Amino acid sequence: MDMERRNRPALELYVPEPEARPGDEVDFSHIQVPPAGSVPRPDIAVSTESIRDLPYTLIRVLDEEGRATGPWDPRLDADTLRRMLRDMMMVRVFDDRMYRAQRQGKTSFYMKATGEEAIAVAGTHALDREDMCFPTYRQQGILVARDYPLVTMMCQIYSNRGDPLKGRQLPIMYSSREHGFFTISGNLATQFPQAVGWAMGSAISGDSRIASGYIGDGSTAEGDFHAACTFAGVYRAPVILNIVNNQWAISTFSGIAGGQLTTFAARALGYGIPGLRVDGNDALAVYAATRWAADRARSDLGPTLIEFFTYRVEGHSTSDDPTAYRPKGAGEKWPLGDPVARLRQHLTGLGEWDQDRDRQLLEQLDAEVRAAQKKAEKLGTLQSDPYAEIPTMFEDVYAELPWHLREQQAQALAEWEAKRK
Amino acid sequence: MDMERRNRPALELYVPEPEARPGDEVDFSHIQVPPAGSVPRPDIAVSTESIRDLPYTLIRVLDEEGRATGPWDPRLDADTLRRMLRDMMMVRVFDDRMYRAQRQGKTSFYMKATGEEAIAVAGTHALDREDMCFPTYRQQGILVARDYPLVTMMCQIYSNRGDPLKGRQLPIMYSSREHGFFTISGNLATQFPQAVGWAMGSAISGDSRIASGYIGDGSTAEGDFHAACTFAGVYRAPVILNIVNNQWAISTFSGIAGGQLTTFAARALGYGIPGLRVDGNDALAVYAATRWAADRARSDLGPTLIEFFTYRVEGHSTSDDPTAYRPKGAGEKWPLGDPVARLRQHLTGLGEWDQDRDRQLLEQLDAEVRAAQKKAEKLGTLQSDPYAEIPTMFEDVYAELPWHLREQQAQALAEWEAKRK
Amino acid sequence: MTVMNMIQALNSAHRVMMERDAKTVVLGEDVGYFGGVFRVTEGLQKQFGKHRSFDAPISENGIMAVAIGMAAYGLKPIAEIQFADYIYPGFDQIVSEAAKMRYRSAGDWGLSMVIRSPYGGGIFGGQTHSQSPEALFAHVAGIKTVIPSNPYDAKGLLIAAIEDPDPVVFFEPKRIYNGPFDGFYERPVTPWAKHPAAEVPDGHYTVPLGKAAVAREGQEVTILAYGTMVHVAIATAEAQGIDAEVIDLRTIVPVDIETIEESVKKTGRCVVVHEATRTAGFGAELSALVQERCFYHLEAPVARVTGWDTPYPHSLEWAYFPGPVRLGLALKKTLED
Amino acid sequence: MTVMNMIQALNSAHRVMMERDAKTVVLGEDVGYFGGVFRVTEGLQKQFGKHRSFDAPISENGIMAVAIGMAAYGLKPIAEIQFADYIYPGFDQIVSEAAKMRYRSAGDWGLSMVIRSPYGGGIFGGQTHSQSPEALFAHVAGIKTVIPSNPYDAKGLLIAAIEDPDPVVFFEPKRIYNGPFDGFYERPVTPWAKHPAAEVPDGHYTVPLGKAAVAREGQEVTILAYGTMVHVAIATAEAQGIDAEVIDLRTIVPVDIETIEESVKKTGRCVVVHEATRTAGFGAELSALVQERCFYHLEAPVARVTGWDTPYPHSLEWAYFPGPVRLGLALKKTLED
Ligand SMILES: Cc1ncc(C[n+]2csc(CCOP(=O)(O)OP(=O)(O)O)c2C)c(N)n1
Ligand SMILES: Cc1ncc(C[n+]2csc(CCOP(=O)(O)OP(=O)(O)O)c2C)c(N)n1
Ligand SMILES: [Mg+2]
Ligand SMILES: [Mg+2]
Repeated sequence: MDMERRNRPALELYVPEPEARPGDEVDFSHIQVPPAGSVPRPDIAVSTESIRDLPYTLIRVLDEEGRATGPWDPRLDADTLRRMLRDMMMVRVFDDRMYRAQRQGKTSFYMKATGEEAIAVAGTHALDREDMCFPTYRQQGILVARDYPLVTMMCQIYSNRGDPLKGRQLPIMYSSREHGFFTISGNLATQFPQAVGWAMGSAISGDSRIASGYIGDGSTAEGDFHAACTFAGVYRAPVILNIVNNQWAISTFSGIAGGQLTTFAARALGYGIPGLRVDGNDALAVYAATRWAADRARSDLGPTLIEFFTYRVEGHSTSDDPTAYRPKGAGEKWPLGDPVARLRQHLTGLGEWDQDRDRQLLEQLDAEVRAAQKKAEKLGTLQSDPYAEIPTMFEDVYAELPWHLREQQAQALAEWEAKRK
Repeated sequence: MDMERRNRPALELYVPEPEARPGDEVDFSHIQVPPAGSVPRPDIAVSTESIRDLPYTLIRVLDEEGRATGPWDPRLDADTLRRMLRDMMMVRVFDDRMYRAQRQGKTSFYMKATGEEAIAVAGTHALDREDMCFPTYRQQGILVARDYPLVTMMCQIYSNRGDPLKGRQLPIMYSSREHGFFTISGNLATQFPQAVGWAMGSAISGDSRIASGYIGDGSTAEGDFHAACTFAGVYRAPVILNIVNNQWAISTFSGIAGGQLTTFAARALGYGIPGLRVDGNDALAVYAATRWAADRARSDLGPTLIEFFTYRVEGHSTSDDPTAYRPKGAGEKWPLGDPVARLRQHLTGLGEWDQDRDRQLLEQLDAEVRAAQKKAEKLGTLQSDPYAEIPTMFEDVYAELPWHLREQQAQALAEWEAKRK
Repeated sequence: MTVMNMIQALNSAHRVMMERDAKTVVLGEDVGYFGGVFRVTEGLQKQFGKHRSFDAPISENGIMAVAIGMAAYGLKPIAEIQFADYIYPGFDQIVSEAAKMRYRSAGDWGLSMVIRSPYGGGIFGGQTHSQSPEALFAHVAGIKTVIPSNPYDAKGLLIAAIEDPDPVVFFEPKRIYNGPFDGFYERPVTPWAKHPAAEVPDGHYTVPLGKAAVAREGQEVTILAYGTMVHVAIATAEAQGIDAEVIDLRTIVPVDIETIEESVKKTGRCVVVHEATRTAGFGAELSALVQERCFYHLEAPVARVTGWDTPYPHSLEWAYFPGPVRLGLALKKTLED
Repeated sequence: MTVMNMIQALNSAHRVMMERDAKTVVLGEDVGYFGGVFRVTEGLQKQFGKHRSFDAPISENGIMAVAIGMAAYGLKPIAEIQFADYIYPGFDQIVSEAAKMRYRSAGDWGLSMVIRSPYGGGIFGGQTHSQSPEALFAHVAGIKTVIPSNPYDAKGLLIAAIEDPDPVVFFEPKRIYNGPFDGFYERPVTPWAKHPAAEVPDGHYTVPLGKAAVAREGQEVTILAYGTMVHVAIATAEAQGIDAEVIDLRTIVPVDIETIEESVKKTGRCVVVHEATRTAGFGAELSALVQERCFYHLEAPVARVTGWDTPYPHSLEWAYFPGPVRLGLALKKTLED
């Protein structure tokens, strides 16, 4: 150790901590909420250099009274607004029902999107029906917005004989090419650069469809996030890169992903692409930002990174109990409110909605979900009567069965026979 | 295809291109060079938010006449400056000699750092001797600045019996714990987050040593870059993250890594850490920026990302011919000049250097290198008499030889015997 | 001695080593405040502080890389990968860096570090919470790979791994965290409490790496197994009344060739069993080794009982899992041949 | 017919397919303007445009991911990994995504894509330009792995791989790009020109995946080989005057089990040879398969001749490489046993 060294101070490791832990008061005092309508809306052809401040703001349309205000107001007609409200409510009803089904032992696993419904639903309505989405497990709202059959969703969740995925995937890992809903991977973040590749494919082919990728705040730390942003920027891929910042990754708060240092939208600056930061609980802001990004993509102006600022109101999944690592009731105190309530308030203020219609809708959704559940359960549940076509287990590994899978298929069948005896 | 779709314009893939290709005139007109001394030097405890413009500037100390100017002038004494000049010249002499040795068939491979000598050399002099460097293959200047024996470098290059790495590594993949020079990996970028881990280890241990990691512009696209920046930011690791932007990655220009979209220093913004952009051909600017970052790290203020803006004057390696993908003579026209010439001019301007001393030094360095080469070649070259201790091939895979490696070792020896017959 | 399940035994190994050696640090996704999704690192942050046990960003690549950096610094990191299915983003750092560091630096930087990860199926985790990728690590020179099958071994092996001077990949069969699952999935779950290997010393001890255990003695046939499959092997032998010798490999690289050879030369027959996909699995290596070294003792071909060459399906879990029926059929055939 | 070396044959395969099918696109590090560090993609950008053949950022992970995305879109990407040693950062996308996409989407997204990579040693590339990681891919269900040994096969197999509906990993033994290296490194280099397999049709043809070739007929012993080792095997047999049958596997997954079985049942002896490290290499799978299926025909244990379980050392290249001496000793022993 040289002389100089001895006078150097001892270093210390810094490990970020959230504002509150179990036993503490819920504390959202650090959350800054700029007024709705305060952020300018640039032209889509704007130079990236001139909007370097956007990632540090928060694009909001609905004010505290539920009025739409400012340049980002997408001026949607009442039917579209009602449809969005309906889809968001449907996601919530569906989630509650399936959560309960898991608790009843009917399947192995479930994940809710409570508090985040606006992101998938309003985002999807801002896209064309033929655009391709690369969702995570918390964008069931896309399927709902694109009229995917509830029964089929449930069959997937139950891994029963109606499951289009043949019992292969964990519950909620849906897939539907027809609905522009890319097969969900259990591996986080992998689909984010795939969305970029799909969009590049569209551009290479002179197509007009764009792609929309999703990633969680925690998952932005994966190398895949970096690959997605790098390739999207370099090739001006027609893609929307959505970060759903719900501030938690299982038990880990977003500070461990860098959330205390700057915004996630600011990541865009390093790639020289536009970055928007949006109130994710404001369906109109979600719609407007998505539309802006989609218009850019369609005009060959390249990708947009959007951070949707929201809060994971419930546990990470049915395997998780959030009171082990954060104060109880944090979700209810989230300063950006509830996305369903806010859109409802907006429609009501417009005179396009009221308590009666709301009650009616809720009853109707509940009935729809119950009916679907009954149908789905007739096709089995994981608990009672799961998907069990042994030969299909060997299909789709390759387009055609090679000899070794044919042999194994025969062996598996023989084994199943032996088991019956 | 819905109605709306048909009216959508056809997309097109954008693929970036450099300003000039073989046959074109060299074109550096897009390079903006702000005057030396024009960038303010913030206090090391500055808040990251208040220096978000730094990544878009260019920190320069030496002006066109070689005078040091502005707040980043490190005010070094003449001995230090002369030492830096000597080391940079040594790297160049050494490179030329070893390049030639490869061309003579004495070894398999070599890589020069021509035009980039200031970065490794001045950067190292701004660190403590005990700080740990995680270099790429273009920072041989660190070893020179830390008095690593030239003969040993050459023995490594020749893979001869004097090679401390026992013939295991490709030429120039040096390693010396004693010199704080981390073992170079043939895999790009991997060492960048390792530097962060080392720095975290130092902080965990209450040590005072810091780490310095290096990466090329092209390699910033790897996931490792993202991991390094994320972890460094989150845990405030005492590390300097150096990007050597020499604008080429083998045949690929930096636009393919995102260099047309923004600066590499701007990547820092996404991680909420300070980002500096520095004239890499200005030894004083390199020194000053490194010192600023080192002081931050030592004060537990966390990491700094530094982009050193420079130009790869020669081929990527002995396997490369740059005239296949860029105009001839691009290196000589590089607007930020030659780092050796600029430091020489500075010292001359101070009255601390002159042509005679320069000629003398050059002769002396040349003699040193020739003498070292003679010594090294006595210990063999890859061509004539490479390292060939078969039993050592099995050592250091693990700390101790497990049974299967012992068996294989015996087999290899028997085989060698059989070959002799 | 305390009765522990595997989670408790692994937790105890951490505590013992963190108390003995301030250089031991723990990192991984959700391992800090919360103590890990399987609770293996529970209470460590509280006891040893945030700088000794902390949550990491969701970057298996970064976790591996900074663990390597810490080990290069001189610490002894224990890095958790939340599920073995998620180790691949960190594969490059393990294969290209951790495995080769001592070699390429000619001994300057040996890396003493442990990569822990819950692994294997049997919990209805679907294709991304069930994988057994041990063969991928076995093929890479420079790392050791360990797979315990019970609480006693789990603690002793983990301590040995932490003390080992080389990088160790430590796979924990998650299906047996809470009880010795033997593949008879219709039967009620048994806890570890009733198993002799659940008696675990509270303090420091090691189970050496590279040494197999004879989990059951027998004369008719040798079953080579590790992890969950050890219990399946024993239960199958018992259910079928076969006098099988079950070898619990415990470490697959370096594998305990002496114990294997001795047993197979005695029995003349060998069945290899693992949960991973069959093709180029570690069973192939075992089969090759056995026939290379015991060729003239073998009375039947070495049989492999494995998972199928497909992803691990969710609802068809038990049709995929190499349970007592599959193993039983193979044993019968091997004994008849 | 034109005389081509392997680089030219591979280049020709690209051209033929890019001309026939506008969906075929090429990406990778340095593959665009420059045409690849080994020149395999030379001239493609000029002929087919920047959007059909382009340089990628140095991110093997990103290259794999966007290739997957393109294939999901409906294109047929051919992605180059500059050296197989650098494929690991993209390993997760290959293993967790490409390999499982058709399965997990129940056929909605099959990925027709090729991952090409120069591989193997023999060029003094040191430990990071010499690796043979085929076993790591063979273990992963859902991908096919192909390794050609000569220009004719290289072109025919690459075209078949491009037309295949599944992801194919295509390893090109770089030591034989310019000539059929047989392991006698002291002898002068021979170009492909003199080899019959250098006669390559200019147009479209395929060599089917999953079909081995009998590279040399023989009666005494079967040598299973692929890539460079095919030439080593033939030369060794000839040098030693051994009547060996040399099987060039060409595809290792799915492997051509019929051809293997037929040959081994005929000869009764088998030696497996590859350049990759030994433990859990693909040789183990071959050894296991052969003894499982030909047990009663075997007169000697199946022997493995491989690279050592160490990184590939720079100056000790020929002590590492499994050349004629190592193979010769193994053949002798197998014939004596
Ligand atoms: C590659 C990988 N690593 C780890 C996991 C385990 N895991 C599943 S969800 C999750 C947290 C994800 O958090 P975030 O990205 O914020 O998404 P959110 O759940 O909040 O929507 C983790 C660590 C995984 N599925 N894949
Ligand atoms: C992981 C990995 N991918 C690819 C390569 C091949 N390769 C070696 S150097 C190089 C270019 C690196 O460019 P840059 O990072 O700009 O560094 P520079 O050579 O300019 O210093 C490439 C692609 C590699 N060594 N490692
Ligand atoms: Mg989250
Ligand atoms: Mg470069």
